[in-house]
Amino acid sequence: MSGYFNPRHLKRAALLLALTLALLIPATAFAVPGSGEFIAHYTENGREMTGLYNMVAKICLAVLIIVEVVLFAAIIKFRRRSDDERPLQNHGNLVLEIGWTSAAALAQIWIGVATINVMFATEVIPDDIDMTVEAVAYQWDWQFVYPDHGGLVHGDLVVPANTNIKLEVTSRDVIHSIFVPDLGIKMDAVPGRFNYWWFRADGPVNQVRVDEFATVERPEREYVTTRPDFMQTRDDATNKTISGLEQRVTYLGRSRTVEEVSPYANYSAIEYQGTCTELCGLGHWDMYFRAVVMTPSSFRQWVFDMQNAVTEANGPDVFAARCATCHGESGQGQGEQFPSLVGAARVVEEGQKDSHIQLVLQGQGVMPAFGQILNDAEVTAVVNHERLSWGNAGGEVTDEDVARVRESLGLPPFPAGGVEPTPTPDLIAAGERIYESCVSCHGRDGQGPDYIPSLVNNSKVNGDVAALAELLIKGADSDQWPGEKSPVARSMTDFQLASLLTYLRGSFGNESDPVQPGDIERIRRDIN
Amino acid sequence: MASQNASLAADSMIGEESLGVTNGKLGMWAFLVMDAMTFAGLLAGYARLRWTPGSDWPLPIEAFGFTGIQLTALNTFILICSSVSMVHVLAEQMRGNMERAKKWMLFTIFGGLVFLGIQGFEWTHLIMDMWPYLFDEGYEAAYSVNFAATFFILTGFHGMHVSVGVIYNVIIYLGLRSGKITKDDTSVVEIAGLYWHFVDLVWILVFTFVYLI
Amino acid sequence: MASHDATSDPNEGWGWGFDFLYSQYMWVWLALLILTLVEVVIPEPEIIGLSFQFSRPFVVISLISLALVKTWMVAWYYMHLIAERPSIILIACAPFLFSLFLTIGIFPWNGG
Amino acid sequence: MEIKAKGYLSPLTEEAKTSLWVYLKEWACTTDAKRIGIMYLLFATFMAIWGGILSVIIRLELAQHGPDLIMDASFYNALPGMHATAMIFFFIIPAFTGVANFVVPIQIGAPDMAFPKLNNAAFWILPPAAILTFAGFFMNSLPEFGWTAYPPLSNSVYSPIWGADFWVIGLILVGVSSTLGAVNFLATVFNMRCKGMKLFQLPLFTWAMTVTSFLILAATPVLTSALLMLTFERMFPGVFYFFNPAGGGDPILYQHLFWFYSHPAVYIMILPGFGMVSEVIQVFSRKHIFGYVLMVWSMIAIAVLGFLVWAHHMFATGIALEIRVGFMFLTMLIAVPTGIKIFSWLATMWGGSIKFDTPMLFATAFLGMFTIGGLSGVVVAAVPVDIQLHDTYYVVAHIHYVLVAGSLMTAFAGVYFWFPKFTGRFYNELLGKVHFWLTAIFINVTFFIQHWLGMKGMPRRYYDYDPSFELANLISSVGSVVLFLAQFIFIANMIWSWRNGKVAEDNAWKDGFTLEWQITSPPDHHNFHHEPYWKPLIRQHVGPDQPGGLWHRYDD
Repeated sequence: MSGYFNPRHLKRAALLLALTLALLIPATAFAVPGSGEFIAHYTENGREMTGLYNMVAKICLAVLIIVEVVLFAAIIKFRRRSDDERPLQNHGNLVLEIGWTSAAALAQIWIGVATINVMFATEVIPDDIDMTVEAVAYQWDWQFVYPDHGGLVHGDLVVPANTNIKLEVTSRDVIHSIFVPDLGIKMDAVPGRFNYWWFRADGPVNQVRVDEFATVERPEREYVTTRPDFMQTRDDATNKTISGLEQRVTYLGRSRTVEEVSPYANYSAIEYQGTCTELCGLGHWDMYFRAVVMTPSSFRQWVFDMQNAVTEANGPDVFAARCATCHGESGQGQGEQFPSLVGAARVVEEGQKDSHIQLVLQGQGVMPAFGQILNDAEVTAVVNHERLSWGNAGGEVTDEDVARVRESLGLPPFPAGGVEPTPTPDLIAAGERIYESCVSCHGRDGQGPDYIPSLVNNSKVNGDVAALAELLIKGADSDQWPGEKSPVARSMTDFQLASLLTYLRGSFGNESDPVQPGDIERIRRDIN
Repeated sequence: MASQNASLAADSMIGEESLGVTNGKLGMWAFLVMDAMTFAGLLAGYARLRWTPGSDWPLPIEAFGFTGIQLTALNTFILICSSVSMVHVLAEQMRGNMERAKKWMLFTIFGGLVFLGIQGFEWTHLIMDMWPYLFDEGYEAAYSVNFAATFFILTGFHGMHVSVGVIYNVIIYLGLRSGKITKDDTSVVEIAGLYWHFVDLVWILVFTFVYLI
Repeated sequence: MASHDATSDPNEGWGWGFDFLYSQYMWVWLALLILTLVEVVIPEPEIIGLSFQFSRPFVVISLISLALVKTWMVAWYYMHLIAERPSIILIACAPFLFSLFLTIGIFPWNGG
Repeated sequence: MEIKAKGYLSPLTEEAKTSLWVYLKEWACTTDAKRIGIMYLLFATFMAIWGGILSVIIRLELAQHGPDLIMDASFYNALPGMHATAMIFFFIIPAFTGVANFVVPIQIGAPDMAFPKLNNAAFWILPPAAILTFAGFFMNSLPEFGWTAYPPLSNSVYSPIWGADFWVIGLILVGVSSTLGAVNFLATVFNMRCKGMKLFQLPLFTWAMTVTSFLILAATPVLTSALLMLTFERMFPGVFYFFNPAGGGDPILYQHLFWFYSHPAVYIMILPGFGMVSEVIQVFSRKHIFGYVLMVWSMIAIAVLGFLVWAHHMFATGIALEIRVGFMFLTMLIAVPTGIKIFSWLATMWGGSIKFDTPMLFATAFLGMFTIGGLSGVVVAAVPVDIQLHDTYYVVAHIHYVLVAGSLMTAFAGVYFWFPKFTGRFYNELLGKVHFWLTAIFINVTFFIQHWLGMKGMPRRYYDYDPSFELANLISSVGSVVLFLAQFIFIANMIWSWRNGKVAEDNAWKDGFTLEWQITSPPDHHNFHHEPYWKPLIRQHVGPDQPGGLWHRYDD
């Protein structure tokens, strides 16, 4: 051994440093700060899985460090110093070999047992399922069916918070896979079978802190995650304190542009990104959807809104979302599989109208059937768009044509189920509960002390709904009511306010018309 | 040439370091392992398709009817006879009775051909009479279409093996007749025999699973 | 012991003589035929005039075991595994083992 | 033109000495395992460049958010599958087969393989298979279902294209080629060992090839049967519905059959590498392998267990909980024999006299980096974690740490190690070291960040992605381009050194102890001039003052 400052040694040290950089830095990043971690934080099950990952990763990291340290020690200590060196031979060491075999086996059994605990905790579907959602995949989008809510069909997964949700996942054509990373949802959608997954999402964590009206103190949730990320992708949903939509999705692929104002901005909700993870053809990368978790009351409101919604079908939009992936943005088609629509006989000939509609409804070969994806108005709009764009002049079809073809093919109407207003007794029951917080002033019978206006036969209560709602939403400081009328309805959902008003207008001898949540939504829109 | 030297050397090197068989025999066994796994894949697929709940699978006994099973039992009998005659080819060759060996070989080939003929008849009958939906969209399948599909792929793949085996045996027969295969070349006949017996062995399994169970 | 040794003297090399072998082949043949007949009768006893039906589990289990016995007989006697070293027997058993893994893994337990 | 070459490279006939054409014909029709091995390696190199180009196109497209390089999503969708097919079936497996063709017969002291003509046939099945597999590129009908080809996406309804049929048939042909090769290896190893070489005296590379051949033999036909069923379903729609639920078929069945092959295929792709690394580490550490018997048994255990774990690729398909528990435990068990191997290599190096030439550098880096791939395998073995990571970039990172940091690096170690034997000349050490450092560093740059992408939820096989993943994808893309370009250093080194390298002695590394180092470099046509014999090595524990195989300590 010559001196330590031999330039050859320096060169070797530099090489070793390079080796260290090449191997050890990414290696240690494997499971320590900087590697990133699961983002499945916003369901109970997701946190269990994240915890399991952290545990397994730590064991693996320990093994990795041992291996790398021994490797580097061997590299440094036993490199050849002279050409005639002859090391001592040994051909094995029984104790050592048995030792590491059993150590490896023990570590694996440890990991295995921990994993099984998590599996049974997260994957066995509990008996107390509160709600079922069917997730139906098709090329290339998702459809979520709500059998508990009159067969409501929607393009986003919208669920109430703190509710046990069972997902029934299936597919109409090829294998897809539903994936919502933040909620820890992943299940293959296999045609011909239902796969099940369940979850209980946290929902908007700070829903009670409405501006200055913070009334209930809730402890901050302890998250299993502690490791900082070296690169942040999205904002952490736990850090937000605003009301309304806490976190919104900023990217939804090409076929869905993210609106300036999210369609869920009116609800107390939180949005996550959902995707497809099983290669399913051309638009595989373009199957984004929103997973929206709402407070239960917002969810009721949303269901009501959806049931009363009238969608206006916009041909170009439907075409861009459903057809452009294959047929091209201007109908030019792609190769032999996806024919051009420009000048195609079916699209331009007057006599082929029905066959055009039939093709859209039933599909053919690679083309999916849209009969259970688009409603009649949308089919009409998209067919007319195809027949009248890009130089085509095929003559228009009407909703009646579509309905007639649908019936002649024996296809069920879409969407299934009807649009029902919320029954008045439900509203009164809900309103009565909400009125409990008004009792201290207005009294149980609507007649409080002298300085509080009576609600019985009150002209405001029985008069214009819009004015009444505005009063409750904005509050008032007027001559008639000195002092301040609290803006009690500011933090209420449409459903809550509608039920409160219905209760007021139907009790204490009042006999005015009930108020539907949809009315409140319109009033709110007018106010803002 | 290298190959000649290599094969000569290979034959001379059989000793305590080898498995005690010729390269050819070992190679044939390895090939049969591979072939067996191909059939295993098909049979395992058959098992899954058949026993998946709600598969609407008919009982083969009823679906094929009496004639199907009995005809196929006869076919099985023919294949087993053909197999035992193959054993006799080898036995006679080892005794040096080349004329008898040739006769047995002919019988073996004949057995294979009869098997193929009966199977061809059966297929025609099934396609034309039992499962008209295969080629005519006007008909509906009475039970799971996979019943016919797995039947065709299993018996068809086996039938392909029988055909290859018949050709193989014909080549051996021509070798015996022309005298290129002498009484010393037992390993050539033995290897052909291995293949032929394997075809028989697989048929026993296919017959059991597809027709009987 | 192995076949190539038999080239010098046809009556040696198999270990037990040809007459015995000859008869053994035929006994195996007979056994195979009888087992085939039994196999045909088990699912459909009416063939020989029996009026009862065997229970389904019995049919399945007995047919599979009979088929395995038959394949074993073909492999053991006709394919001369009886005369081979254990290593060849091991090679021959390998696909059986692996296809067992495959079938068990693929079988639709719990409805697939 | 006169052909001047030594050893097995020299022309066999007088005619071929003067005519390049005849010489090439001689190569094409050769039955010499060494020449076939070299042809395998050349073929594998071409396919590696081809697969590399595909991967670089993929990475360039993903470098930035939004479509930029490829405007056509359908072309992009075909690329990952084509890349995987090229790399797995036409690069890694043939490359290992090539090295083994050259080395295995010599290591066991045989003049050639057991079936030389079959060997040639097995090789010549590959080029037409490659043409069929990639025929879609010439016909503008690329199969867009990835290398897994899950039906129903791959059936005639959703992929009604000829390219897909050719792809399936091409894969069946590759399967036939590799099974024929495996039959050959098994017969060679079991039957053609030289005097004195018992099974448990075999060099570890030969052992690895034996176990690999067994895996190929038992696993590949199952893929063939699945592809046969798929072909029939594609050819006769309306009659065959094996995998199509529209006719009572079961898409999951295909996945079972496919993974029954494709999981053992992972070991087919890594076990020969294990063998090569074992040889390299022994020679460059001047020490015999630590725990030879356990090394062999752990390889056998990996092979057998490898058949029992296939469903861990399907945890998210909805198979029953109990079945998943079973498959998970077996999967985790595989980490035990793999761990044994890693520790045994470390113990072999420990106390040795290690010389860091390029092969040893690759072997060492393999040890360090393959461990990452192995351990991320343990992470994804845990079912709930796997379900979340399934089909995300984490899995991409995992397989590339196993296949690039594993198979590719070991293949480099092997080729550098045996290059003096292949050609009779040394490669250029400086170029080799540059190649090593660029490769080792940029493998990490390319693939490490993909773990993170996967955990953040970026799915695989995406034509375009959430803009928030852009930076990480850019890093990965830059890494992949440099990694790809660095491989041309290797090719240049090989070509240059073949003619101009330093002439190598018979025992090029001086410490080689297996039979290939006892004959000329390059070997003659029949390898051995005299019938070789193998003096049994001492495999038991050796005390400090006892003689120990070839390298006992002189005096200290």
